[in-house]
Amino acid sequence: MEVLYFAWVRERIGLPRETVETEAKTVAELVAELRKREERYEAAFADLSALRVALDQELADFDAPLEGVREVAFFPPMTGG
Amino acid sequence: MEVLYFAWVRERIGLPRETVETEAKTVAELVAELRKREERYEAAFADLSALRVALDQELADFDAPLEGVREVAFFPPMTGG
Amino acid sequence: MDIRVQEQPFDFGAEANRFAAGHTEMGAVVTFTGIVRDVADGLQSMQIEHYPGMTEKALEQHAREALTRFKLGDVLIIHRYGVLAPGEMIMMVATAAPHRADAFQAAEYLMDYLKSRAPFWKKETTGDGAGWVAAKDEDEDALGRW
Amino acid sequence: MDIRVQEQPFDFGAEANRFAAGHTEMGAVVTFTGIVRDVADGLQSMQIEHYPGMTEKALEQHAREALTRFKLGDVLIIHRYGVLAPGEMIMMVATAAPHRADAFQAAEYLMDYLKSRAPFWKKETTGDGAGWVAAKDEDEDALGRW
Repeated sequence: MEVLYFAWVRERIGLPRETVETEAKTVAELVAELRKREERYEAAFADLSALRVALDQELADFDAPLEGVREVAFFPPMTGG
Repeated sequence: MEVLYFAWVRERIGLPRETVETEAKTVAELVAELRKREERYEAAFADLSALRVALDQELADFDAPLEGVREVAFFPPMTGG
Repeated sequence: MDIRVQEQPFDFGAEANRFAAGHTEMGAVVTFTGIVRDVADGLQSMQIEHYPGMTEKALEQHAREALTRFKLGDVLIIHRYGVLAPGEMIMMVATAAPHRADAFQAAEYLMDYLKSRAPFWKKETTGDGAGWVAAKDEDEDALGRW
Repeated sequence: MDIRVQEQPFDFGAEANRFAAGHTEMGAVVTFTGIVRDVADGLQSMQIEHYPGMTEKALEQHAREALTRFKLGDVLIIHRYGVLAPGEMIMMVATAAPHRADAFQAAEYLMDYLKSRAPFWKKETTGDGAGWVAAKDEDEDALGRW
């Protein structure tokens, strides 16, 4: 599964994307796995209310299922316009 | 007193402006005087609800006083923009 | 504040660029442009009559009122009179503000007042002849929100 | 419908003119332009990051939704990414409609969605360093009206 990071999430984790092998069934389970990895992931995912997630380039919720998903992206609230 | 006509009011009366000698105290009195003049004035002022009036280039009501006013204009509802 | 009542055409894009470039402290610029629309599919021309003197005064009054009501940096209004062909631009307003809500609201406010309170009258000529455009109730009603 | 996500600058006036000229059956054209604002009086640059692929999809979705919700003839969206200087234009939207209410509402709708639902993130660099721009509650709240 491709996992992408943007804005300060990318900066905290230190890379823009990576391939992750996971059995996680939901976004929340994937986040829990990532947080256990290293301090930088723990720092990036500490406050989920400050994060947004997209599955295959569509905004989704943290309890959304990952079945069939190829691309997960984590980022802060958007500031376009 | 200068009296100006615009749009179909101008067309019905047949002139864009004229100087009127009057003792009328209000717009309504002036309109009553003009209506008595000729058929074309009667036709132009037949339906006051379809008319607007400006006194010295400011929108006003038909019961507004004419004292001190130099320029009266009659026209249909505006259609700018 | 820049207000122009003129017979000759104006270059919408050039005016919009000049207006926007003048305000680096403003984050939001909104423009509105009115175009002669071929409604009945047979419009030959539109004639716009106005009240010289009062027109400029009324536009200036409404522009000043907009600057008072909204947090605005600047206002531009250009309105043409005379004979226009379908597709030609009748008028434009532009507003610059620190934030988008003020820029949008001020432009809508100016348009609502321009429609019903600035002394312009439109006459359309089609194959069937010429007729004055009637004022719309919805334009009068739109003023109620301000 | 014309949607562009690009690094290079665009000519707001030229785009506005081209957009307006393409629609003689539309009486109303509204544009919004966002400009890099020197808020703290010390902004050196603004960096805009985006999510290639998702950005285009999200903008297209919102443009299609606007065409469904409002009586609209056309929509244009241009949004830049990369490093911008104060005074540079970040983005523009333009809407064309038979009547002004639809053109205004569609432009406001698009801006509200662009602000909080299109995957762009802004980082400001001042003399004190660089920081990500925080999303505003009022921008999230603005979506409530649609």
